[in-house]
Amino acid sequence: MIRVQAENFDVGAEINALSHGNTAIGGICSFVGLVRDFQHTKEDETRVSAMTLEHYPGMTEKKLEEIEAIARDRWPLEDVLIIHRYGRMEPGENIVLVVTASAHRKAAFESAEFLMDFLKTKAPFWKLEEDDNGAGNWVDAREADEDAASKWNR
Amino acid sequence: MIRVQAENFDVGAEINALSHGNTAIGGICSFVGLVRDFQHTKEDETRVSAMTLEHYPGMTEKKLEEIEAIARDRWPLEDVLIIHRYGRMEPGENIVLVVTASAHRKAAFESAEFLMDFLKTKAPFWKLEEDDNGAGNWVDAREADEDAASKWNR
Amino acid sequence: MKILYFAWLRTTIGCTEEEITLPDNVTCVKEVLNHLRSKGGVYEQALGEDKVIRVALNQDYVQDDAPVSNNDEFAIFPPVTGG
Amino acid sequence: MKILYFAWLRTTIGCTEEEITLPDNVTCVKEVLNHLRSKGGVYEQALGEDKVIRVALNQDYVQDDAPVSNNDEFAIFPPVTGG
Repeated sequence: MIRVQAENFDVGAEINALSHGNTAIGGICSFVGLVRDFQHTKEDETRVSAMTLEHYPGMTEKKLEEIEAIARDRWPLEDVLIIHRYGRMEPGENIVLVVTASAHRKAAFESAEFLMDFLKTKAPFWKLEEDDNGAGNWVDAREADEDAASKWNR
Repeated sequence: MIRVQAENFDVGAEINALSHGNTAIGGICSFVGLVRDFQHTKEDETRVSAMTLEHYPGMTEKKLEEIEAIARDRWPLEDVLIIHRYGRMEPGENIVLVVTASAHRKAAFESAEFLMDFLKTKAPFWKLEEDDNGAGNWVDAREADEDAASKWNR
Repeated sequence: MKILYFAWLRTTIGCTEEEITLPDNVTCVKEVLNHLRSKGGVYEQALGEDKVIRVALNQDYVQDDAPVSNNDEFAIFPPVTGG
Repeated sequence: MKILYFAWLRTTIGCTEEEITLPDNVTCVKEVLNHLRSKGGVYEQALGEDKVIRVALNQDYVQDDAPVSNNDEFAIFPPVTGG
């Protein structure tokens, strides 16, 4: 299941709801991404005070559904949940959640990592960071994310 | 932090508590292992009706603390939680939980998988399965678990 | 054709969405980009050869040589940074 | 020396924990196992050469040649199956 929403979500409640009552599940892996209050470099101590995630309504849902289908095709999964927020968020807030449930530990771990790697490189979201000087900066894509995603093609 | 306990735990509440208020955390990975109601083979449709986890009090805590220390040494982690139950559990019940929090997604995923692989091969727990015929069987160690753990030495 | 802009392409061009009619000689993605660039000003600035952009046609990623028509939804945006 | 048994070793030998005094010629892990095996019966059955067992000395995994003393806690168990 996928959800694209502006509202926050309760990580614990989502995980608890997903596992409930299915005794074929042997393991549930989850990953939640949060807004970090990080300083850019040692020299530039500016911290992120908030960020806004822009997205492409319609294409976002389509891509998340495709990514879920690929994961289900590739691993024996009992259940999959992807939630991705858009809009303005402050440090400590949830951005994204993936949860995968499988009979097997390795399938749960691998598919959750796959989902995150693909979200990072395929889902049409763009981060605009506001620093504590009030400036807004569009975040550049990271080559490391492309590398992480490309390993699943091997 | 590690906990060895007979009581069940609330996965969602544990994850929510761990993340609370630390804005250096960019990602939290969790894995929960549950008792499966699985049939042993296609020919033998006997299902597991419950299992009892025996452990070695004292050594268990020592090994979990060692495993946590290795993970913290190897990855930049903001927080680590390991909970492992012992005693009798029925299908659908939680057995084990690991949660790792880091600034970085890859560190959170890798360290959680490492913790599970090491728990499987180093933590002194032994599973006694009861099948629906009332028979009790000590579960054999799986070679696949040893293989999974050994990859972290590469 | 409906053109959508996202992230810094949207803020540079100053427009979220616009409707254009394709000239007859514009038949693929690369030609749409050249056509927009030929409008000069902020278009030239946003779509310059030095810029790294992605195109989605009807909400799927496409390459430069994908064929286009006036009924398509054509989105231009930077590499994604969600997750 | 305190000897602890877990899982099927416990159920086969029928004992959770016992105290033994090491003979002078028993100075390493392998010799403790041989000493116990020499008691015959369920000990021989549980500790036979065909059995896969692990030993922890004072709650750390050890190899066959690790030195032992009467003050040690010596645990015998099958490969672990938790997690």
